[in-house]
Amino acid sequence: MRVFQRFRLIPYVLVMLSMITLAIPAVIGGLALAQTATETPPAATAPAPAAAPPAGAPPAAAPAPPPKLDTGDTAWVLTSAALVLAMTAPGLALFYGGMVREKNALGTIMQSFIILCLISVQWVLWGYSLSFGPDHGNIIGGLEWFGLNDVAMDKADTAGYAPTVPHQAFMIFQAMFAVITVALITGAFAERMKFSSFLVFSLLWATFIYDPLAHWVWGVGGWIRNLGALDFAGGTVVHISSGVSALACALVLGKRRGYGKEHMAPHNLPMTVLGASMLWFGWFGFNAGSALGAGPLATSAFVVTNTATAAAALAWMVAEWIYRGKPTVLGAASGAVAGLVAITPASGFVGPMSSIAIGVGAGVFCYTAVIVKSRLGYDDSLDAFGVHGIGGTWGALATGLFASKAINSAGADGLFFGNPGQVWIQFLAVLASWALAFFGTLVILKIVDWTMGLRVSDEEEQIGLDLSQHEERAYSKN
Amino acid sequence: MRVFQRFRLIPYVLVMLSMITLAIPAVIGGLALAQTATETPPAATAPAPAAAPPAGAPPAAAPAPPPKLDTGDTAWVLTSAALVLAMTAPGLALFYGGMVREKNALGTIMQSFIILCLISVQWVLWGYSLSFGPDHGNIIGGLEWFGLNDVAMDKADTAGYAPTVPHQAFMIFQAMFAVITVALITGAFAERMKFSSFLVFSLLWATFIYDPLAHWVWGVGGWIRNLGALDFAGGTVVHISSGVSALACALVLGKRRGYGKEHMAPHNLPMTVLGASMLWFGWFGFNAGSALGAGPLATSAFVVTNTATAAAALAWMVAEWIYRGKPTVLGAASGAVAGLVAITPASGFVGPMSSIAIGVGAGVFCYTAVIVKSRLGYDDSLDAFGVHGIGGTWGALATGLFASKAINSAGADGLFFGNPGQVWIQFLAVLASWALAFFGTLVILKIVDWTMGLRVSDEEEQIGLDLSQHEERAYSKN
Amino acid sequence: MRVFQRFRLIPYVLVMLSMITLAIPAVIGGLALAQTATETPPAATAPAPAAAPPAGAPPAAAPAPPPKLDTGDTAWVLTSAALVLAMTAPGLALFYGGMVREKNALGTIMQSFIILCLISVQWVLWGYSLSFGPDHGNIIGGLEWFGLNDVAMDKADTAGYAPTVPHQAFMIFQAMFAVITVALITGAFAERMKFSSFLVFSLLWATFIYDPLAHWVWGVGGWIRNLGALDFAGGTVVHISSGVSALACALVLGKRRGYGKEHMAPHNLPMTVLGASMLWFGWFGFNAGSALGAGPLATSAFVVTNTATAAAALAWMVAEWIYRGKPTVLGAASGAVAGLVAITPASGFVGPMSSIAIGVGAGVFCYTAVIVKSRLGYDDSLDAFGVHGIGGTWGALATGLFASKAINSAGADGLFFGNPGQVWIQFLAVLASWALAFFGTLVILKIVDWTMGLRVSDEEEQIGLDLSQHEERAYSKN
Amino acid sequence: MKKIEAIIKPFKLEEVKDALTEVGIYGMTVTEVRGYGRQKGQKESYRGAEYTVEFVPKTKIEVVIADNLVEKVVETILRTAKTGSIGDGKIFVTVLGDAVRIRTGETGERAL
Amino acid sequence: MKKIEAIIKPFKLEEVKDALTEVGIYGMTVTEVRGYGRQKGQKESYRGAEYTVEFVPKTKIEVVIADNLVEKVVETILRTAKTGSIGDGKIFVTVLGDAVRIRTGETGERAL
Amino acid sequence: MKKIEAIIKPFKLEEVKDALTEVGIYGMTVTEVRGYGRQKGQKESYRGAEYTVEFVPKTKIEVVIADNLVEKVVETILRTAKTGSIGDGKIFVTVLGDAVRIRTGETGERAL
Ligand SMILES: Nc1ncnc2c1ncn2[C@@H]1O[C@H](COP(=O)(O)OP(=O)(O)O)[C@@H](O)[C@H]1O
Ligand SMILES: Nc1ncnc2c1ncn2[C@@H]1O[C@H](COP(=O)(O)OP(=O)(O)O)[C@@H](O)[C@H]1O
Ligand SMILES: Nc1ncnc2c1ncn2[C@@H]1O[C@H](COP(=O)(O)OP(=O)(O)O)[C@@H](O)[C@H]1O
Repeated sequence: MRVFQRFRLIPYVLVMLSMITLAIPAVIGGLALAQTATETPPAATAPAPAAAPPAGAPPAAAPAPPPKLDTGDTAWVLTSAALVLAMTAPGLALFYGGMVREKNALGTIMQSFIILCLISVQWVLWGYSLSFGPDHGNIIGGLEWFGLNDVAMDKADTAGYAPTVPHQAFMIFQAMFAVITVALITGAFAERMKFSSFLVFSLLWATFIYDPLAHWVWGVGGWIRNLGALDFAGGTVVHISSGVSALACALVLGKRRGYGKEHMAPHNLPMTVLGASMLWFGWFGFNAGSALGAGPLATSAFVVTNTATAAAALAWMVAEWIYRGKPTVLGAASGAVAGLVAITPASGFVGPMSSIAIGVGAGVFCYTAVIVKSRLGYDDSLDAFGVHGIGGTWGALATGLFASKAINSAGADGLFFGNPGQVWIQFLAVLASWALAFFGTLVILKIVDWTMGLRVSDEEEQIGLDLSQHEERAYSKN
Repeated sequence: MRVFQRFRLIPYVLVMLSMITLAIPAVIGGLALAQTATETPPAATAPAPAAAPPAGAPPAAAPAPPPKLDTGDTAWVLTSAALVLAMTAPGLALFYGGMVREKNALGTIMQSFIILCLISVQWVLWGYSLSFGPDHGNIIGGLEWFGLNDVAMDKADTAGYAPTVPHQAFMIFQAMFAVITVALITGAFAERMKFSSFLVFSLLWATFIYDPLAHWVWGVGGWIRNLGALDFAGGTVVHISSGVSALACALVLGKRRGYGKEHMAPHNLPMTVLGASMLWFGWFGFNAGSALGAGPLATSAFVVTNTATAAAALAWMVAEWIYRGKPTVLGAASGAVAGLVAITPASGFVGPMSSIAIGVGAGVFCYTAVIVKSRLGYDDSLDAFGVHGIGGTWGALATGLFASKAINSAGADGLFFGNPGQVWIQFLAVLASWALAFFGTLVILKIVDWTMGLRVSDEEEQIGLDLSQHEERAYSKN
Repeated sequence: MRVFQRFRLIPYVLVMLSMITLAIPAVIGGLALAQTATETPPAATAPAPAAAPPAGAPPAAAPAPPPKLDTGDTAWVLTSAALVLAMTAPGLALFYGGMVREKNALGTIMQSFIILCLISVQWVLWGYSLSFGPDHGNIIGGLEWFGLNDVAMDKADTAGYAPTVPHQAFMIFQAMFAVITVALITGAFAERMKFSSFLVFSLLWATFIYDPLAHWVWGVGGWIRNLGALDFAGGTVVHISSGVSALACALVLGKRRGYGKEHMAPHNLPMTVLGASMLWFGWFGFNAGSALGAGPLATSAFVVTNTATAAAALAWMVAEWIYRGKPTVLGAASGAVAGLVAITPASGFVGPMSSIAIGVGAGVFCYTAVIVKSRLGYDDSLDAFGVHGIGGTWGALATGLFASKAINSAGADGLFFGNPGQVWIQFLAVLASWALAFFGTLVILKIVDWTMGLRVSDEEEQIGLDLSQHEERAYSKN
Repeated sequence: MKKIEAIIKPFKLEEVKDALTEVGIYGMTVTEVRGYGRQKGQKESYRGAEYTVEFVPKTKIEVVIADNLVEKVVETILRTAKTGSIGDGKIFVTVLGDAVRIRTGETGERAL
Repeated sequence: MKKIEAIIKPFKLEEVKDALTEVGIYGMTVTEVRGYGRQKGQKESYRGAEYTVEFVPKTKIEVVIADNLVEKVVETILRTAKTGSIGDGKIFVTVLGDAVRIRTGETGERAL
Repeated sequence: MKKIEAIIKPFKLEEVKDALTEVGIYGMTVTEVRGYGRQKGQKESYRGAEYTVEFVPKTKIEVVIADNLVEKVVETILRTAKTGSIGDGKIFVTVLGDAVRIRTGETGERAL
């Protein structure tokens, strides 16, 4: 395996290995714990973090009549789904597209755009069913909802995910999550992956990593959900999974030709800032939309999302200013994305002051990760791991620190609100996500590598993805 | 007429001629049919495809009290209106702007932008009234609502278009439709039309083609509506009308200087992908907003819109991969737009699996149209006809195939759901739209040509629209 | 003071001086008037212009039970907050970024982006409290709401700003207003201000100019609000304040090196049009969102916003066509922004026909301002004063002309609807805003100038802000 | 050997290139340049500001040829690059010391 | 005839052009180039990566003139392009074989 | 003095520059050009339209050197710019009349 041929990566690999040894008992222990949890009557104590009832409702005491579809909630969830779409395209497409060299601009933009197409179809066909369909062994949803079979357009889902909006609205909102998660990984292998292999890899990854993990954490019956881990909008499911998989990709694919020697400055930073801005804009749908209704919880998630993001951008900028001597625009934009990542799992559980702390942490930690990367020598082209892996991990753990039932009675208190146990639960969830993402991705990559090869040829890399993979040029002079 | 001097276009012209011969009886027959239809008591059987009641409501049995304004529905319609605005600018402006040569970038962007301004005012003054105002002879709305006279801000319209939102909300939502329809045509005459003539043409076209056609299909009393033709969000009104008019423009204006010889590669494809992404994003307002409320019907329209679009992008890409050897980014983006176009008329009547079929058809048919164009030799610069004309026609017919009352009880069943008659009705609607758009546009073009001329001079075309029409340069180095 | 060394500016300065002499009694008189106003029982006659109750509600006659949180209203306010965010980034960032020279593109974009971050945090900490917190002497809010203390996520505010949405939703919506106001000023000193000084200036400006002014006009107890001045979405608070401060900045910082000699054409006008389009799109949130609910008032604000904008773009374009001989794209985009600015204060009080008049006025007046600027010789680089100062002033006065209680019963009638007194009240509000903005900004600028200096060095200006302030290049070739 | 440098109107490039290929010239190097001369620039206008960019876009073709081809090449360029209006450009001829083909190391006329 | 090539700092272009016009030179051709020399490039920094681009933007002016003008032109460029700091650039003088005006076919000094 | 012009593949620039620096050449000027020759262009395809751009991106290096360095410089470029595949480019050598350093007014070889 090419990974192990790089001596400078050995420490890294050791860290990974130790994580596995930790992960295996964690998964087993977690499953055990989860089993126990499910035995207790669900209505009383089972935490339902992601599927928190629209927070305007009183903490359900007496069995109430089933809530009706609500136009306001539906409007908000549909709006949110559209916003999350805008995160992938144009958001991520441009954020990443601006950071690569001109000869790979289109190829990189295409990766986000075509993932949007590919996973949209995969999700409708089997992805949604595997993720949120009827539970099988706490591990995976069944294929009962294949092709949206039984996914009603005019009734809320029966599992209780989103009681006041049509089931299909919840489904399409979740579709956008699956889409962006897969697209985030592309930052790691930018500028060198074969287009056909990339398509196959993405389809396999969505099916064998994303769908199970979404089920573990959010699906009714999922073992991590049963553990009581909190992940409001996808710190583990979206960001750790994509970020850690990105690390695996960077390690397996190896560096770009000329990495560290050639000039690889971003070809269009205004495009990147535009992308970051669209990410910020769309992320309100991502986080506040995860309240699945237009009430207090959505409002609170909206506020902390904005605040953490702003704080993280400032923190990254200041860290850079101190460490390097100049505040950079790419730094501010990256910091904003890091903040968005970190607040994601916490957004339904923490208040505004906590969100500032989470944001500042995100800015500083992710900037550090990016600096450290250039020491360690692996080539995570666009820092998908540095921002999403590290930011997601920090966010998931920080949720265990800052969560408060005063914000969301359906959540839990974190360490700073008197419940140290939540940190441990969060840690287990993080560990399991890391393990699944890293090893699952390794396996998929190896399979694709053996069957079709992962990288473009040296000459193709030289010419760039735009001409070699697509026979197009991003910018033409006439 | 310049059209007939092109021998290679003769087959095309013949097709057109045969369509007319078909169209005339169709219009007459249709009118007859429509008359009959209106005689039956409207509450019981008159189809109200576009003005389907918010689908959460039970199929109206007993006369219910008039619905009240609903904040959720209003929020959704206003959000949708904003989204549809974003389709024209920046969406279409950039989608088209990226595809032209650098010297015409601004001129092309301007065409979309200024149409937004021009038609916004036209609509408020007389456009809305002509389209949706009190019916006159099943052909046109009256001027009773000139200047929004009687168009209330605080009550729903009295005609029943949108019972739960303020009348002005429905009006402004529809304004955005009129805007984008006119803007779509600009793809056909990009890079060569005189700016002043273009403004006059657009104003005439909106008034004499769009407004009547909107009335025919959507206006209470309109003869195509009375026929029972289904057009949820504008397959005939928006896409056939703009696409077929685009063909007329391409034929009358003739080719760009150097077409087929000079290098005319898109000057900025990332801009085009950005535009396509904004179109996709905004189209949720277009289609799901056409439910005119935030309920099941909006949800379903949202889901099929996304799914068809994704499928169409994949289909175009695969078709190109097979036929040309490489999947292109412009292909994927074009496919997405084709899918959006094709699902538009069907979006309130079909389920997710049907939408995949419609999407795949759109990708393949529109790609074929684009390939065929380069054989036929007319210069539809940005394929406004190939994508909107063909895609819209396919969508309108496909609605007759895949529509199902299970999705929308206020709609109708299509061929595959046991009602072959619907295909015929759809066909009549398509024919009438083609005929009005093609011949109406010919007449307007001829009038403008005789009075002010259509094309810029050769030298101006050489210099480009940006400098010759606007004395500006898109990109300046200092 | 550098200002007075410029002889050609003397007339300008005289105008300013005479405004002060007018302003001082105005403020005093206004305060007196306001005191009187507050003595009358607030429920009966106190105008509540900005905090108009959701307009669906009947003009409150009998004391009604407090309204409940409404999901539709909340969905709309959250959506609107997201839309207003998009106005600053990417909207304004690109609108301005495209207009500068390439070497300053990133630096200019950064100014909008980092303001979004900085003021988001400032607002949550003390800005909101100073603006909307419990009134102190009709002049300023207290620090009672520091850090969002007492700003509930699950209840409406107790002051009555937005009775049907969570207090935090109103807070975050207002946050976006504070953000964009500060960002608008950057147009005046583009291409020459030191980044560190700019940050300090912005923080001081937000705290000492924006927050008090917002309180005066919108805060319960604010003296201009008590006067009965109408400012629906921020003609005085946002546009006059930023525009007039921009003028002060342009005068104090002085011209760019080479102004009037070197070629300073916009480096990327498609970027500017994209920015203008995003501004238009987001402005629906700004104006229609200011209704703080999804009902008739939001609908009406939405309609007049779109109509005035379109009319203004056409007016600017035609004015330019007549005066210069060519319609320009930058002109149309600038006209649209001018229209958006001018309709802002009026958007909740005027009907569609009035909005056309306001728009046409905005286009013509702002174009004139821009032409006049090049005569007067001060260097307001991107016409922040010409568009926002002049447009905002026109809009605020026009509100006094065109306002009608038929549109908003909680508002007032204007001159053309029989109440000439409203013009005077509007004039006082304008005067007070001009005075606070101009002199407050002068003071802040002088303090920053003495302590850290305002401008980059000549050499840094030569190299450009991107490299000198951020060590980055907007566009790299590899 | 001679080096022919021709400054021409950009849109004439294809035509000139094709003509040169016809007379047996298979190599050339092209640069985007800006020219200042009798031809006036285009007026531009941005809000209050008006500019006339005095430099107009031109294309420079460099062809290195054997001495005996100079006349033919100059004549070919003259014929194809000419529109007759101001700004058609110039042809400059320089003596060249030597030429080397990097791929093979061949020198002199064999390198062309 | 001589060809003067001057590599100068880009922001000096207008000044040099105006000065040349004053001494009676009405034609020139300008190219954006990148120079490598004693002048150091600008530091750039993108997240973890730092670069110093060793090539700095320069502008090349080419003027073809009659032999007797060489001194005046060189002196004019020297005077106007000079800032005194490193990187001001170079002037190179080459002998030119011939010049032709494409529009008219005129050759030699009449072509300029 | 001689002027060496080398048309090379763009991605070879760094290598050539480094090698030249090693043999003591501290100044050069670089231009982005497009080359036409034996090397074929890249196919491009946009919807219905296909293009083969016959001009390929090349980089032109200009170095002015003392006569005695010509051989060394040509050899260095030959060695470092060569990939062995078609399109590696050319080296052209011209005699230079004079050189002036703008900053100091030095002329001749001292100006380099
Ligand atoms: N003396 C000169 N030296 C170098 N280039 C020149 C000179 N004179 C003209 N040119 C180039 O030739 C181009 C055409 O020259 P111009 O005077 O505009 O028209 P014409 O060649 O038809 O007389 C200019 O744009 C410039 O690039
Ligand atoms: N030997 C050379 N051949 C070609 N161009 C050169 C040479 N030396 C310098 N130049 C050009 O002159 C520019 C200025 O040279 P530099 O050494 O930086 O400063 P100075 O001319 O002030 O000594 C360089 O950027 C390069 O473009
Ligand atoms: N006669 C020529 N005059 C000027 N430049 C030339 C000439 N022939 C070739 N070139 C330049 O050299 C480059 C390489 O030439 P090409 O024929 O493709 O390959 P090779 O040099 O390997 O034979 C061309 O792209 C062109 O820029």
